Amino acid sequence: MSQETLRIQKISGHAGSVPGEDTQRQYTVCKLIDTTTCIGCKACEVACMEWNDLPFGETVFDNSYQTMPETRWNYWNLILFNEHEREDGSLMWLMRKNQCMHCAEPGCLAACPSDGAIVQYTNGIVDFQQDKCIGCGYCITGCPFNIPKFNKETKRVYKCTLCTDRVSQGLEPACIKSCPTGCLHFGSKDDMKYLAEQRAKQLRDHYNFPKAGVYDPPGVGGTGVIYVLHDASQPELYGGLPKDPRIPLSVKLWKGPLKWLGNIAMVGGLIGLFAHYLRYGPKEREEEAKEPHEGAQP
Amino acid sequence: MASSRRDFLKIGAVGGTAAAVFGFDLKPAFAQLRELKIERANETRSTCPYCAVGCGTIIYTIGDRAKNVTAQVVHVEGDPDHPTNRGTLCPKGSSLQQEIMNDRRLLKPLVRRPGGTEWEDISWDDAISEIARRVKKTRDETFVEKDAAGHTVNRLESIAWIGGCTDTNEFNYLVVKAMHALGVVHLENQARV
Amino acid sequence: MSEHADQILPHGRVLRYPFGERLNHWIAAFSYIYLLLTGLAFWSPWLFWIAVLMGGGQISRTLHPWAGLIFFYAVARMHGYWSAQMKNTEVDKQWWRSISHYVQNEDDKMPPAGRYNAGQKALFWSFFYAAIVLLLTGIVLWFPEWIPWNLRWLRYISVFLHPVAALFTIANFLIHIYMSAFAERGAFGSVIHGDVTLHFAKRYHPAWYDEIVRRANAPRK
Amino acid sequence: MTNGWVDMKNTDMMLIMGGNPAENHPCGFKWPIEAKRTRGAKMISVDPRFTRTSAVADLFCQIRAGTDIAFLGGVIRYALENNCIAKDYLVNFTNAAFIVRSDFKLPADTDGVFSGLNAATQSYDRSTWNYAGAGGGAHPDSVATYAPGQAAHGANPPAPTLPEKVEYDLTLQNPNCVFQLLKKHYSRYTPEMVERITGIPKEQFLKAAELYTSIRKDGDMKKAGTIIYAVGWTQHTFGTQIIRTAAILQLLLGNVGRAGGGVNALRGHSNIQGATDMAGLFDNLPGYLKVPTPADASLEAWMKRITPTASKPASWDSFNYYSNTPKFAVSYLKALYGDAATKQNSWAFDYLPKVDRNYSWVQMWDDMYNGTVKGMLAFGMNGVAIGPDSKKNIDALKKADFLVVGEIYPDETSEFWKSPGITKDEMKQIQTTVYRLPCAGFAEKDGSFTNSARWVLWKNTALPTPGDCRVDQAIVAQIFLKIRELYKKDSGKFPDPILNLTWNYSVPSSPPLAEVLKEINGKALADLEDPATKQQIKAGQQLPGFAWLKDDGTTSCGNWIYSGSFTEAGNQTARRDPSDPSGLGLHLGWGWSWPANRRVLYNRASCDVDGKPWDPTRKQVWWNEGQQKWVGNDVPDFKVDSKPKDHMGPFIMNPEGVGRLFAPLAAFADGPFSEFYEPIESPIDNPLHPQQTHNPVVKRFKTPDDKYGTPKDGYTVVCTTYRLTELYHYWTKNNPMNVQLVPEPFVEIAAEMAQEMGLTGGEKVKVTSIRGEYIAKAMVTKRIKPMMIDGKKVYQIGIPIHQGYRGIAEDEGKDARTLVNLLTPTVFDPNAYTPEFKGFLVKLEKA
Repeated sequence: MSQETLRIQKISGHAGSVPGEDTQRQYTVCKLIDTTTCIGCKACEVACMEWNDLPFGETVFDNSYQTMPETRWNYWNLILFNEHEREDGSLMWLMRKNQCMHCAEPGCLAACPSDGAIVQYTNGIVDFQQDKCIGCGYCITGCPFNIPKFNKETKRVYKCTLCTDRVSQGLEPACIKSCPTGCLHFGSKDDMKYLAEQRAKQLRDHYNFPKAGVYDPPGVGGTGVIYVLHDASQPELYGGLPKDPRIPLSVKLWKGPLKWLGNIAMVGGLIGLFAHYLRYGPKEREEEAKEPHEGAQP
Repeated sequence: MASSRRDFLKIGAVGGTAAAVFGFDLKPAFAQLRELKIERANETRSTCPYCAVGCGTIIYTIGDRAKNVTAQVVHVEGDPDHPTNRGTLCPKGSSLQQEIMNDRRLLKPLVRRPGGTEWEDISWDDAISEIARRVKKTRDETFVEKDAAGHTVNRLESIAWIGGCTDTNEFNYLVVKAMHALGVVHLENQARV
Repeated sequence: MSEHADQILPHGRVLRYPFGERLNHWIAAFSYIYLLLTGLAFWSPWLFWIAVLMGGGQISRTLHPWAGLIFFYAVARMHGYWSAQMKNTEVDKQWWRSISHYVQNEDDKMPPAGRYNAGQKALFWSFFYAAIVLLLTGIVLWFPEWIPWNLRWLRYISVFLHPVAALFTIANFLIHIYMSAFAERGAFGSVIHGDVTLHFAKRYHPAWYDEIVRRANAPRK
Repeated sequence: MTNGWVDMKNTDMMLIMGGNPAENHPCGFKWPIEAKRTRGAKMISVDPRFTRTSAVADLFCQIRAGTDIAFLGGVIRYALENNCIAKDYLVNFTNAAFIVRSDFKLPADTDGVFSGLNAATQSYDRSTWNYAGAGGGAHPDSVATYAPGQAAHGANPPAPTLPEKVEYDLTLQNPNCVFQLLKKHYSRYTPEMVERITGIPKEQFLKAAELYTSIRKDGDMKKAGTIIYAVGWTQHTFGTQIIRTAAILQLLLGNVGRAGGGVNALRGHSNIQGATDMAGLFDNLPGYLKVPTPADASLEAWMKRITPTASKPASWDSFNYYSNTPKFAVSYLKALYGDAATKQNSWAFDYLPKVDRNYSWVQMWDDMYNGTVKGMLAFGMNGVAIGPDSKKNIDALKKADFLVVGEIYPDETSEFWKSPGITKDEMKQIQTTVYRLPCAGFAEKDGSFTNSARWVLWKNTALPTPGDCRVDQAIVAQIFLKIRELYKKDSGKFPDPILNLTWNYSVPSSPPLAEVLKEINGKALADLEDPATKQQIKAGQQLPGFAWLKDDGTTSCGNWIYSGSFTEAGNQTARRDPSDPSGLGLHLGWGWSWPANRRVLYNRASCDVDGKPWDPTRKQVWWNEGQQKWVGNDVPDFKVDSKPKDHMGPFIMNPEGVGRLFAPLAAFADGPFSEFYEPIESPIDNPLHPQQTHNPVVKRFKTPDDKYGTPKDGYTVVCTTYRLTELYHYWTKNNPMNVQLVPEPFVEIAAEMAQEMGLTGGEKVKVTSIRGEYIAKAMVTKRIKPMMIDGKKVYQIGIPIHQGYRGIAEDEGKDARTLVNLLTPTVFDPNAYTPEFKGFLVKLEKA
């Protein structure tokens, strides 16, 4: 277990240095999701549920093949279905597996105040540690992808772990393994990037998708989950995939300038007041206050 | 007073808190990696019972097959060596663990008597013996040895067998063998529909 | 005998805060201090140990909003007690213009303050409005799971405004503590015992003192 | 499948029709995707609605359910017109050059039917469907077809025979040669006609036809295309003929026998391929031997009828592998009856039940409804839910004496007596005794499954059965042994086969399945020697393969095509060598594939006449001049020492040795070529020949439950049924994870239609056919569009089949607890007897 400290490069709400930062050779893992070969079979959904022993949750029919409107605390992996008509009138049925993107610069981790509740391993996995989660939900606000979900009973937040238990034992994540068509692929970020670009090129050159491309948004430092899209210029078509996701500005301001300003103000205020006391002292000396009072006596 | 283990843990917790007061949280502030749930589970190679792709599966059961253990399936995943599915499974295959460990499973023989409105319990011996008697009675009453034209037909038209989609080859063979011996001709299978 | 404000008490003292107001003040104070400590724990990793000290992050997170409700309740009560007395007057404007004298303890050069000087009024209104902001943003932060994705801007605003408002109250709070516990001898006792000496009244709130004295000397009915 | 799942990665072009593999075979579908990714292959999806398969296809055509023959006929016409055919393949490997009797008439000349129709009996006299030639009489027809209804109780008329020496014209110019007839027949399937029938706009159809036939542009043989289908084709009253059309197209394009080619049926269940192989169907014996009829008075008569002799151009050679039929049949009888099967009693031939009428699925329920069938044993088979016309099945069960259900979950069939709508009082009237026996799940028993690619794969037992459950083979064995005991004790009708059946398993009350597989594989009953190789097999040893089978009672074999699956070397189906040196996805060391472990059928056709592969980059088998034999990466599906110059046909199971563009005589009940007919319930008259709308040999049933709707009765909407990938048949409705994925039943409706009805997604809708009604929530979608059919606007809807009245959601009262198959009609294909679940008529209203 002690080895694991060396595998952590970022810790939420943590004062001081991070034990594993820059101490390990880095092997960044990455999921490649090729939406152009996804058939929306939901094998990944079930594999996720089954492997992580996630309990049953009620669902209702919602005029769609989609299991539920969005991921839940006990449903970390959801395929989003969207019907889209192209300009030539042909129909596309876009399916996108939605789960934690494992951002290189995770908004959840930035927003989290609890020491060690969210960590990022050197392999890029962003992992929630529920025993340290205090249930504030700031991660929900910090995430530009609407991923962390709150459990009202335990008052803690849950999301895809990228199967850290499997990956740490040398296995691929459960969703990746299950994927029947191979639209999910797992490996190093560099390799996945290469495969994704190759596929996008094939789609552009050979399959009549001139705008095909790879989704690896730089706004969050790139992600540990990248997509191949038929039309990379319109990621919104795929169930509202943000075109340029970033950590929300207010979270950045809050965790950045405001924090420094506030700290300076608070410390400065304390020092100022103390200095004032030294310089001017109380408004009234003790002896002054003890002088016999004049004036009305009832 | 002997300090129980529980007390010891409490003391530990208090100590931890006390230390934290001074800014030293003794609990390491790093991730507790979840353990692999199949780490010591037993692997059995099987085939998915659903569609005809015939995906290889690995069934993980707890217990090391020691005599004193009743195996429980904790996980099922694809067999990566299998040339067809190469470890993948569809949403049905991925939920096989629940197909096996399912509290809706039928666990005892039941009978519904003529005019009955509820199931009744029946022992295996009684069930098998009753079924065998009924088959014999029906066979003896309706067996056709010769047709109208006088050809030997030796067939039994009054009993039907319908076989399921997940019967093994061997089971199918046994059934066909036994049914042909009885003379059954209404012999059908999911394969037809 | 029931207490009422500005009641002249024996031994040269005057009742500044009846029991209800004192109690309310301390409800506000303790809830605020709890909020401040747990809030600071959430504010900075360097202070997260406070949450551990306060019973752990989970408990702190759970109780913080409830304490917030109590605090807001107390502030609302204060508004009921004191808002009428907190109206800005012409004297207050002069007071602000003379603030540098006040800071240098040259209180004799200050315009005569009433029951509350302009600084106290500012404190009052600061806490009042900040409490409203803290309440509204706090509710959003309390139940993040209830905010649908398309209303996420509510959360974005809240995570920023909540600490801003809190910092604002902290600034006021520091001055308030400093003034009451260190700068003005006797002020602290007023929220414990409720009374102040007439000297204190005259020294810090001359207009109020005049008012009390005038009323005390008025012919009894 | 002629090929295999992994083989699909070798393809250049896929036509996926009558199937939705992305939905129903996701893990197999990885190989079509692989072909797209690694070879740049193209995929065409033709379906009544835009499916999960269509979502990843390169071209989608929305077709009216049941009009596939028109579409494929149109593609055949396009290929012929545009010279996208494999000329050499056609001349040498198919019967294109064979000359057909001059009295044979095509539907174009005979009012929409082939020559020989007897309208009164609704059957064909098929004697004109024959080749011209000399020496007739040598070959009796090998395939009987069983008409529904009661048996004729008479001798079969003498079967017409194929000529021994067939006339032919290698220039393909003779107007009566198969090629010219084919051309003439399909010339009527013009793009305009295709549009009128299928609803696919002409331009769209031409795009599809051009794309698919592009692999054979100007006859270039490098590329291969595959056709992939499933029950969307079979579940029609002309299902077999749709597949025939696909086969004709594939032969025309020279795609059969080739890596990445073939006609590939995707079977929907784990072991219905094996169930068919093992003759779980009334009309077969194991290994596709035809059951004896009453007219087969002796073993010899039966053998003479079902053993073909070669029929071919005189200068060609034909292996005619079915000439070995007697060896298979006698070995099977020896497996069944052991020492009781002797030469004197014709190997216990009389023990076999004789069949001369239809006992298939729909007929069986009709027979139960009419009182013939009194008892039913249903093991893992939910007959009520499966339908068609579930109400008729429920009504039939009410009339039965007893029903034995072996299941692992509560199902609709075992609880037919408390199906929705039956009151307590009505329940008391139902006199059926129902036994429900708890069986074992797949993980609790071993045994082998045969997948769609004919791979026989052994599985192991992972855990014991829970509670009081017993493994299925134990239950059947115990019932059988009990019956045998009763027959031993008191006499009864014809006890001989029961008493003499071999049952020599080490645990008779629960036969170990490995021992059963050994019996299926077969063993030597006497010492044998191969005269050519001098290889010897001692009595009692397992046979290495079916080539060793004998018709003299010295071998026993439960199923000849499985001979080789459990040899002296052990259980071949449990082999786990994943290697694939050729890279063609053959995996000869993984499990075992029938026949003889070959993975692609007819693979001799992957080479030209001289024995050289059409595509040198995908070498399956080839003629090795040095060794003077056929060698290769796959097991050659051919006589290994037959020299190319001997011109032996690659389709060794046909007496002609070649592929049948024209299927002579009784191969099919309804025509030697395929002809488009409308489904029994269709919104329009057949545009090809309005006077002959339906398949002329399809019969309807006559009980009060058998009703058939027409547009005149208000049933104007075409309805089709299908499965979803999230659920498996009527099974996973007991599995919370799967129920969570699809919590409620639904009906897919075109957005335009919903708008007309004032219906929004999620509202309940009632679908009514003349037989019953079904209520579920509406899924309003753009993925189904209204269609113009012969100038008429027609809507299609689709209903997934998975829900019923017992399941998690059903038990919680979350749906209407109705079965989709309350809607479906009781008619079936005249060849395969598969019911028409696809393309019937309904009407819709808000519920």
